[in-house]
Amino acid sequence: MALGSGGDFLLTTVDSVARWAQSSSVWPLTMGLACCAIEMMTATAPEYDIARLGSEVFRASPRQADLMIVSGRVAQKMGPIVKRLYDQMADPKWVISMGACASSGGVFDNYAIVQGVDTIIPVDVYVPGCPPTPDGLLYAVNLIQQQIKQGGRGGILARA
Amino acid sequence: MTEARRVGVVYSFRSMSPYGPVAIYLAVAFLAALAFCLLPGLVARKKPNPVKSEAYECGVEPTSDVSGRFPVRFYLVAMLFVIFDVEAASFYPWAVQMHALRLFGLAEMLVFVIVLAIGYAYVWKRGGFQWR
Amino acid sequence: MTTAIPESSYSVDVVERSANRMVLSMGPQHPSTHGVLQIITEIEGEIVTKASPEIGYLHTGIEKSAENLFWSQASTVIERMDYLSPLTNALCYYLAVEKLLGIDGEIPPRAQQVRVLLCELSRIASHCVWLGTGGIDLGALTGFFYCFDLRERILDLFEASGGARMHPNYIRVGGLGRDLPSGFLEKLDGVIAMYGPRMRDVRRLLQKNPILQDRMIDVGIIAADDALAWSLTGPTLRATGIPYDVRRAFPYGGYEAYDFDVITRTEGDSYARFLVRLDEMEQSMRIVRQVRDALKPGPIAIDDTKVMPPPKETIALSMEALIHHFKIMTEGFRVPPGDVYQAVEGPRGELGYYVVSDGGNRPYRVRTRPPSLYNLQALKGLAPGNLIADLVVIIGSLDPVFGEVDR
Amino acid sequence: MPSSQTPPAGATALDPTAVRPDIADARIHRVPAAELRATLERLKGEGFGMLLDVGGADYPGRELARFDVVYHLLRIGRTATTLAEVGAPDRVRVLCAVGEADPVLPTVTDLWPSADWAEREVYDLFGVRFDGHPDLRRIQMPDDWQGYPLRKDYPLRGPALERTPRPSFALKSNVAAGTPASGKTAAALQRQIAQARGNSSFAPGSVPAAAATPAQLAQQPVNLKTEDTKS
Repeated sequence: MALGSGGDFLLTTVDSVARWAQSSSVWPLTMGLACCAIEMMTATAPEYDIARLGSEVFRASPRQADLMIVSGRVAQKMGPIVKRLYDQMADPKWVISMGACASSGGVFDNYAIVQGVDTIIPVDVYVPGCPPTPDGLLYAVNLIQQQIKQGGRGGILARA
Repeated sequence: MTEARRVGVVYSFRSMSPYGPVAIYLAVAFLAALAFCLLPGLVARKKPNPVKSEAYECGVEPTSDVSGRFPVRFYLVAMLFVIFDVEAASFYPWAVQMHALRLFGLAEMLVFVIVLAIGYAYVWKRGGFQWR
Repeated sequence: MTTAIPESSYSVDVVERSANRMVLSMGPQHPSTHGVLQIITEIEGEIVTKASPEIGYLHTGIEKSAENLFWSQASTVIERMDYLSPLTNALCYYLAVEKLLGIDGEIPPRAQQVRVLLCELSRIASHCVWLGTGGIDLGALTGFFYCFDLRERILDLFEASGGARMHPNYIRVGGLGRDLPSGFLEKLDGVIAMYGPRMRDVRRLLQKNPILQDRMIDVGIIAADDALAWSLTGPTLRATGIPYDVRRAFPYGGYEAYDFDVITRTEGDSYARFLVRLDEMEQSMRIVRQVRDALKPGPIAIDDTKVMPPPKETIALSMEALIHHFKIMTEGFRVPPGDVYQAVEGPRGELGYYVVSDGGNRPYRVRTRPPSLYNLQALKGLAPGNLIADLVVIIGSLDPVFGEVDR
Repeated sequence: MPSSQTPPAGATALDPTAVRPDIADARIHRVPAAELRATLERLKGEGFGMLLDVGGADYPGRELARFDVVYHLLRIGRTATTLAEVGAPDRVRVLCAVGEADPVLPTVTDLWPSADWAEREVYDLFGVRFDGHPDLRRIQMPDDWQGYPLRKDYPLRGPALERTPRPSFALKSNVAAGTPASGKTAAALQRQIAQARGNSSFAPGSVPAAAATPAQLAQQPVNLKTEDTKS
């Protein structure tokens, strides 16, 4: 859509509105794997309350989720399934690799664990910890929101 | 003079046909629905990939073709829902004008509810609500 | 309508595609399977005609990793098996190792009391997660918030004592890593005081809730002999009327000093399991109160420096302490050869460790008897004949933890 | 964790089950493979209503057959409805050695249905087959997995990863090794401490006022967390 300068102004404001809307309601996918999933549930509990960030709606289907939180160790049998879920998520989508096991295999440097989920899907934010405290997860969702607002994927202009 | 005065007449809804607002309401609803359907198609980014177009079944390849026939129970549940949902929806116009309609409206609504209650009791006794 | 457990329903063989039968994968990523469980269900409309649970989606090779770590380091991976009550895993593993070392009689009383205290608290915390997520499966979201808030207070205790919320690595061979911090007992009194009113609210909210009763009563009935045949233990077995509790049958770690009741019911359905777990939390808090009164200052670890590294401050002062510390930290201690089976009453049932040592500084083999694996296996016989909605309730009532099922 | 390359120290016993100290955890029966089925049926007849667990172990070095399949049984009956009747049920451990050439044992799923998954797991992780098992296939590993992971000759990190070196974290981190810690944070921390101690005029780098000697500064405990929220 070739637009004059006026059009650009129009689109950039629409784009920034779209980015504001996307960043203030990043819906995660319900995919709890191991101990980090319990801390992810605790992040939705009253003490930490991920609802303040607009992410308390955990969508069961990848079609309606923007954010995949890989919360726990990814077994070899689960690897292709995580890849398939990521592919079936609608664009734009983001990935938080929660915990040491998801980020690098963690304490399980053995045959059964995928040594870092970034070997199968692109990851946006890594959360250290085993398991990370729910604060760590909230901070990670914050970073995702900043990523959306400051550019990169998201909005309507970016074709990435 | 009269020309000007007629031009200056304010176009008030009272002088419209009673169904004017309804028409406007339907038009706006239709346009909004149309916009919500078409806009994402135009503006949103499309990054198709073969896996994304496949059916989603909890993360695994779909095990069976969905073309199998659905048991009739599902249609029964759908029909019952539609009936009683429309019944609930038809309370609204009466509820808005409840005071204006006074006793006549109340009696009318009670008849309406009783008729449907008979149907409800019949379905309940025949076991329409049990899945077995 | 409940069917007896048909012997032939072990797994889904490819059935002829009758008109309205459909094979559906209630797959690894599903909101109500409490983890990565896949159930290949063959359904006719809403009724499940055959179900074959598939596990292994969280297989972490923990037993293989444990064979390549020192004796004291292996508890790091072992604690991550049952991540709802990690301390119970560590306690069971270390009791087994202490039996092999022959020092299970010399653990100081204060260490045993704190171990019992933390294990009972982790049982309550684990039941809180079960109650919260089980409530969500049936639409009771408020229960989730109440229970997880109580669990937060308990995790504060773990963090205060062990240093981490979930995997504190606080229990060591021969006792505890450190003594309890100074403000711990006041915090513990706070939790004990908060527990009563909080659980009264949760009970008022959920116990006589007509929706929950409708969904749970007469759903997933297990008869006593089926429970024994399927090797179910814990609340699942006690709900069928058999009062087998490892804390009573094979007292370990000082449990014989506390009195508590073994809760049983006879119906064996999901609601019976629900009530058994609820009342069990009361008994656990009763034990916590008794430990709280019995706690006396004293040594928290065995003073055999071959096994337990000496306290940090003594390292700079005495040569032997430095040598012992260095030896344990670089090479670990050795355990005499032999094998032992040690069982513990975990929140889900009898958690057993069959630990084999070949005399080296690493466990030769650590075989876990995971209660969740056997409790979950009952699903094969329970599922046929129920609605899919009932399947969700049955999975919730069996309370599986997949770190333990898949190891 | 010690790298899996450091050899285990002090491994003396090739068959630990033979030289075990007498720990009273279970009655132990060592049974040859031929009599396994008969022994388990006899034990079931004696009232061992629950098969607690079926586990595997691999002793490559011992002269007896290589794999050990361990059955734990509990004598508890259906009629045990009170604590007294349950009492302290006795526990039996049946050890059965089976060779590497033809690791096959009879199944017990018809005696205790709970053995179904346990036997599948022993097959999946050790390669011991159970004939008569209704559905013997892998349970933990993916169906197309090669090899039996819990065998002692199976590498810890799996055949694929074994050759790749363990990731040294210097490679993965994006900070070049040797970069000095950035000075900014240290100065900010000093300013915070000074602010917390009330002489907010303290400019970084300038000499602190004589009154607050370093010794006094050290005594005053500063909890940056609470100070932070207060100011």
